[in-house]
Amino acid sequence: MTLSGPLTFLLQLPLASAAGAADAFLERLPLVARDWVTSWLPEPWRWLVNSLLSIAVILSVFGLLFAYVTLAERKILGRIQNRPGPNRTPIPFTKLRFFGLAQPFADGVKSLTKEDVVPRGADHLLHFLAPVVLLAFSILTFAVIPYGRHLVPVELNAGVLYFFAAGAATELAVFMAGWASRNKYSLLAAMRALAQLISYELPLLLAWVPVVLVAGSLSTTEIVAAQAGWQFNVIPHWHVFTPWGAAGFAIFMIAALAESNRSPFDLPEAESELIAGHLTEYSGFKYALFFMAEYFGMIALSGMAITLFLGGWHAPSPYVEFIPSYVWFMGKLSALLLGFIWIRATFPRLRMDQLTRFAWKFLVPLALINLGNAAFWSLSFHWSGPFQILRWLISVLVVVGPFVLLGRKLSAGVAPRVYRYAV
Amino acid sequence: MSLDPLPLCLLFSSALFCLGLIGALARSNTILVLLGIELMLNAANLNFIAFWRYGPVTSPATGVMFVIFSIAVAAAEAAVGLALIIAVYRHQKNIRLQEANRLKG
Amino acid sequence: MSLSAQYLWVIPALPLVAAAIGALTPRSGRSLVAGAAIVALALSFFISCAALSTALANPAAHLTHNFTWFELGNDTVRLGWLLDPLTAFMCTMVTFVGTLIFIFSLGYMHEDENFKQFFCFLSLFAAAMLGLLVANSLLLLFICWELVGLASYLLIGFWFHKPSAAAAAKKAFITTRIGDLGFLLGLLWLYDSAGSLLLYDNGNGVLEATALGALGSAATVCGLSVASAIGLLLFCGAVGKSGQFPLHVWLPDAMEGPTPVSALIHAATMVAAGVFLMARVYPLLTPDALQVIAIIGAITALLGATIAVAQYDLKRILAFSTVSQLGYMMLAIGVGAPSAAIFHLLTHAFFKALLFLGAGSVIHAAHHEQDIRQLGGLSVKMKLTFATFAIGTMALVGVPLFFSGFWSKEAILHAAHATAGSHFPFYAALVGVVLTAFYNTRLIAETFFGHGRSHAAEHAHENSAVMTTPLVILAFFAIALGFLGTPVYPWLQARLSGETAVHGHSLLDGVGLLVLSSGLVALGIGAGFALYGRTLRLRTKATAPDPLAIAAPRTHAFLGDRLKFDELYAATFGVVNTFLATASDWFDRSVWGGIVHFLALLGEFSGTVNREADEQGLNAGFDATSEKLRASGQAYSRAQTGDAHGYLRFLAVGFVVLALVAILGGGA
Amino acid sequence: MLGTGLLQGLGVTAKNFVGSFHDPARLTTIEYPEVKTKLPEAYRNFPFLVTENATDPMGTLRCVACQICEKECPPQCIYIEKSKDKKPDATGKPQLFPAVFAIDTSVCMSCQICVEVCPFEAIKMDQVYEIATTDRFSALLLNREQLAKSNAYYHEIHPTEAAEVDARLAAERKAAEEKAAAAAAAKAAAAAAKASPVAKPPLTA
Amino acid sequence: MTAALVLIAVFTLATAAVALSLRNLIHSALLLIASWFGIAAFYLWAGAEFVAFAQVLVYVGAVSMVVLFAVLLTRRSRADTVIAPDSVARAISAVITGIAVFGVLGAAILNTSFARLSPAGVPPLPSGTGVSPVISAPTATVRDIGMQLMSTHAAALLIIGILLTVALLGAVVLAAQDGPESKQESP
Repeated sequence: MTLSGPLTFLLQLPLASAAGAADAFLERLPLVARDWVTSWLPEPWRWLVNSLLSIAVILSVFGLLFAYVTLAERKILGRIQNRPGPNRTPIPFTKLRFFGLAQPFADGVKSLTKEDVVPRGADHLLHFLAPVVLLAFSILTFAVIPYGRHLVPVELNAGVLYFFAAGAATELAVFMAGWASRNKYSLLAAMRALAQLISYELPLLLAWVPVVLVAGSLSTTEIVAAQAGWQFNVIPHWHVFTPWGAAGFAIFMIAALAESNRSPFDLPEAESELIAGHLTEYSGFKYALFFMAEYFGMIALSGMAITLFLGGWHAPSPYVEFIPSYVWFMGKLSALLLGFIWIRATFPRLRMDQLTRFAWKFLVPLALINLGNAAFWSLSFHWSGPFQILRWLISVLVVVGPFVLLGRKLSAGVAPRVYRYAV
Repeated sequence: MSLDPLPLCLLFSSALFCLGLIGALARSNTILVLLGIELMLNAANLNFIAFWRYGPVTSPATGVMFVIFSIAVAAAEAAVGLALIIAVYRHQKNIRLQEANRLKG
Repeated sequence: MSLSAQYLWVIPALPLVAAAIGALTPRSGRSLVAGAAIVALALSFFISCAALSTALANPAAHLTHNFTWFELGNDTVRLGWLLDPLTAFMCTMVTFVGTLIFIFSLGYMHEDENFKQFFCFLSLFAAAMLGLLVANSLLLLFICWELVGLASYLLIGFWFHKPSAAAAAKKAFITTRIGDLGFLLGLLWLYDSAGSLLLYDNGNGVLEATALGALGSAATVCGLSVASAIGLLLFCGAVGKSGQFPLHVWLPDAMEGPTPVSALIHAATMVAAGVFLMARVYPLLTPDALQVIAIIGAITALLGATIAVAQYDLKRILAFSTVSQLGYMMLAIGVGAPSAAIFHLLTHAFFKALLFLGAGSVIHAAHHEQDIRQLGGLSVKMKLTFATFAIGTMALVGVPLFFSGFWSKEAILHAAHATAGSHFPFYAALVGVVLTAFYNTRLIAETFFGHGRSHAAEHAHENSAVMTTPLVILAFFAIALGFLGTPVYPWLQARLSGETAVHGHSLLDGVGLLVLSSGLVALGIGAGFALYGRTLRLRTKATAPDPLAIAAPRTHAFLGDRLKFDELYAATFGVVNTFLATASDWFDRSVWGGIVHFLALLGEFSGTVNREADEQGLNAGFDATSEKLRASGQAYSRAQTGDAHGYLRFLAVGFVVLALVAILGGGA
Repeated sequence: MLGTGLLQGLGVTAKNFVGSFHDPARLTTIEYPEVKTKLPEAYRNFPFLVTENATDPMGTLRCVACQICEKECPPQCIYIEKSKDKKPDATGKPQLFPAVFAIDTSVCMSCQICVEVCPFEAIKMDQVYEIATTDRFSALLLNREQLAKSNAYYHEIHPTEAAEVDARLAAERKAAEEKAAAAAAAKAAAAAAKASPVAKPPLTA
Repeated sequence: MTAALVLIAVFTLATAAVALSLRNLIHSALLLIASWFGIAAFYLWAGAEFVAFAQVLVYVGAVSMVVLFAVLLTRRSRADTVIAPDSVARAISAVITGIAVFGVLGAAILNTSFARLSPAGVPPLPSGTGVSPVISAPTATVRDIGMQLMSTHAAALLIIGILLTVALLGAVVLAAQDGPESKQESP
């Protein structure tokens, strides 16, 4: 690779067309790097090393992301609560603090060196397997997300299905953890967690069905490709910018919050009330593994939300297409993770009955209606002129109407709390 | 013995079928009996896929279609079966299959 | 912006959706329902505008979209949508006036507890009316026609707790139904003779040459040609719906409904449906039929204006004026000027809606006082309402040159004058002009000038903007619309008759008639002023007698009782009907009842015989058989060990044995 | 409508987040070892002994070993041994002084009774809080030398209170001096009256 | 290629066999789930991607949960842990029956010539490329499956939908407790 590549690229920066963007140097940088690494190998072995390389890159990138998301979470929570957050951990053997950027590593070392306590009556094998299974399946889900124009680890025909099939196995791990602990509170908490996971699995699945319906494919790459293009060069054709897409995105994100046990749906492991629920009997590195798997799940679900609704790696406007696609992906991912943290900092935890009622009486009906809405949308794609406005109007009405009505039903009888005996 | 994939697949599926059968016959716990039956169903699905993959060309994806429907039916069967087990348990306080025989002639 | 006829269904569908929303929303969803109704109708208005521009681009064309509804044996029943200038103008008018009246209703019905239902019914009405307008099939038109009748029934009886309102609703429904019976008969006959009910169908529709030719060559019945008979039967429907003599009696009573309803249904749109129908099937009408229509119209015009002279209820006066104006429209159709009729229909829709909304504004302000004897002196207190009401009145009277009513009435008078048939309609129309001017002067004088003659009138005040804004908009159109069809540049008439070129002629061509009618208007106003305007100062009490009653008490009383039409009907049709009902009741009870009783006895006897035979003869054999069956069943049930494992094992072993037999026996 | 409250809540947290960057007044955290809070004046934890002079702490202790505090101390954490000899105190009067004065801070409950009962303003409450040690027994038993702190330090930590105490002490001293002077004058007058020719030198200068 | 099949088969059969012989119900259920994973792997091996993921989603995601809930909802009594005298005999007879069935089936399979069934011109299988399906093998993309579901098999799909709904309702009705305290949700 000579210097002229990047130079000419730099010259044509602002006017990079779609085809140009696909071949831009920065865009191809990861591929170039990979080919450079594998070039010394004999041809028959390259595919294996290529696969291993992608696995290694995914693990290291998302491992680091996990580490820093935990740090960011603590710092942002701190800022929201008017505290500075962790800022003291220095770089080892120095006094350089750098805002506590070494904190995740300190945490890692701490959890590695902690004593691993296993209850006497516990089922040792399952107790050990639970975090491993959870982590394994949450890493598996990373395989089908398109991280960039050329960065799809595995292109599956039924990629979305694969993603959620792998995600479904997390329930198993939760059950194993709760059961193997030989602690009735762990078991009860696992049951609650399972009830929550199963309840929210439904809206989660129903929320992406409209996308598949409109995009006409279960393949993640094709879903991303279906969202290419812009209106007036500023409004991207992302699914989130349609009425059903916006509703689907909201439902998906709410269900994702619940699926990844995040606040305000974090009562499976509500630390302040249930001593971490089904993780009660876990400590040390196993606990850290659970923690890691949950963050991986959160990151993977956000990545899937980006793929399904936020246009995947597409840039929001052709003027900024010169920024490589994987940067856009990571940017959107960070924004969503920030949203997760923000929501955690804001909302109080739901009660168990509120949680299940919210899923079954609110999200599931809305998701079903949204499915019909998407069907209407894809059937009315040829409407034009005044009918285009009518189409939007109907679609928005189908979103807003049920939302308002069901919302009224849901919040009936719930009013701001009145402290009757307080003056 | 040939090493063609089709007979191998069929042998595999019949072995799984017999395992399910043995399990269903030998165990007295109704849940395990049900799981044995699930295994037998799965063995049948294996056959569909094997014939779809290696059998004579029929209309595309018929085998896959069969399996999809079969999985759906199996899911329904499992749900109803386990609900029945719970109902039986509530009735006789255990789930041994050989004790659930009060309706005999 | 253009619109294909294929999508014409959207225009009625939108209010229908709003009606559905209204029906499905709980009572608390007031704003949602009202908002949906108004937004839906406004959207319909925009789409109607698109339809209008499409239709005007090629006014001679009848754009249709037909489809098969269902098939019955060899017959297919087909429905369709039709887009031509007539439909487009009417749709635009209905949606526009309707939207304004919906908005007005927001204010007028604000305190009503059934606010939600009101908007639901209004939307239903609008949907039915628009469906009627876009229909390309007389069958579909008839369906919507009946739906309009239903909505009208619901809305007249909206305050059903008032016995008078309930009775008025019933009366309106039944009276129009009498006309609809004729309509239905006409439809059936037409279907029988033309083989289709589609209006335009690529040359096969009933309004097109083939069918018309077939009808014209059909045999005569009782001295009437088939075409005339069908036309008159269809006219029966229009008589009922448009309140023509002799079925006009329901329309004044319909004023029991809320005022916006009166404005929308009984002035602007629904009653115009009859005129619309006649204009729509105009090609079908023979000269004989037209002659009848013209005479009926003339009688109605005269009758309505005459009765209106002696009424006291504000809305009732307006109702009779509506009857009278509808008579003018029918008259115009009868003398062969359907475009003049539609022109008058459009202008009338605007100024009559304006008048009714103005009346509504007065009534709302005066705490639901409708008696003009109780009002008075409102011109000072309600300036905006007065101004717009006066504009509406002048349009109705036909004050020369500046008001829409003048030009449309002028067109009708010209047509009536030029007709080859009888000149009775023309003279009736001229008398009607005088009377119209007279009673309108009386109305204005009594309501707005002089002293407030009751507590309510003295304490009236102007209404909120939501009610007055529609008035202003309508007043603008009550003036402006007339200039679409002046003799100098009769754009509207040309478009309606399918011409792209406009052939105007100078005003001086018919200046005699122009001057005559202006003079008649002046005469009417002068007489009204002489009789009422001058005596206003003297009358400060509501009990003061009407000047006309002083001048001619018996005539006045007779007019006040609406020429005793209701009594006449009660004494004739009512008595006959009662007798028939009593007779059939007796017939039902004794004759048919006796036969039924006898049959029942017969059945009971045979049942007893049957039972005895069954128990004694057949059952013995069956008992023995079932005993055997039970025994064998018990024997088989022993195999039912209840051991599920056993069954399964039995199955497996059976399979092995069978497979072995198959393998060994088959010789694999 | 459902959700408006949620959005308001998000708004509140976002405001806090942004505010914590540009509005230092929001951040209430003190980064402790580097930065310390200013203690309120009335803050107190363990007693110390006041000395008049920092250069000679043991020589200028106000304490006269009267043992009132030792008796009054509810947990009995004060141990005092009187000196055998006397030395002049602030007013110049010869007084006993504590040969041993020890406070067991692991027992002390910071009740301030010792301070209240001390007639000599000799024991006051301190404001130290970084006194954790690795030795549970001997390092927590503070002896006379560890307890003695100068009056200047007292002024530093409790300025108003110290000023009052000083004023009171000065007044007492002045009263004592005046009394002494008056006594001296009276004695001198008496002496003069008794033996007018011979003038004796006064006892105190 | 064949090696992969054998590996999958051995894994599936082994987990299934162990699962059915264990006394700990939870362990058997979890092992059975592993066995179901093996079956999903077989589908992947055969190129039926969609079915494989559906298998995982349905069996691992749903059926396993139902099984585990059922296990937990039916606590075993003391009597169950004792090996009943008749169970040994039943086990032996079961094994004999199973082996007999397997023998018959196996004999039938081995004695059948499948060569004439196989489509002509199947190229030799490339080896060592993991689980990628053969190029000329029948493919069933998701789109194909969707099209077929909505056209040829639309009626079956509807019936399956009704069946699932009825099964769900039936399961709830069966498992729900009678009486006023029937708050327990069916999983």
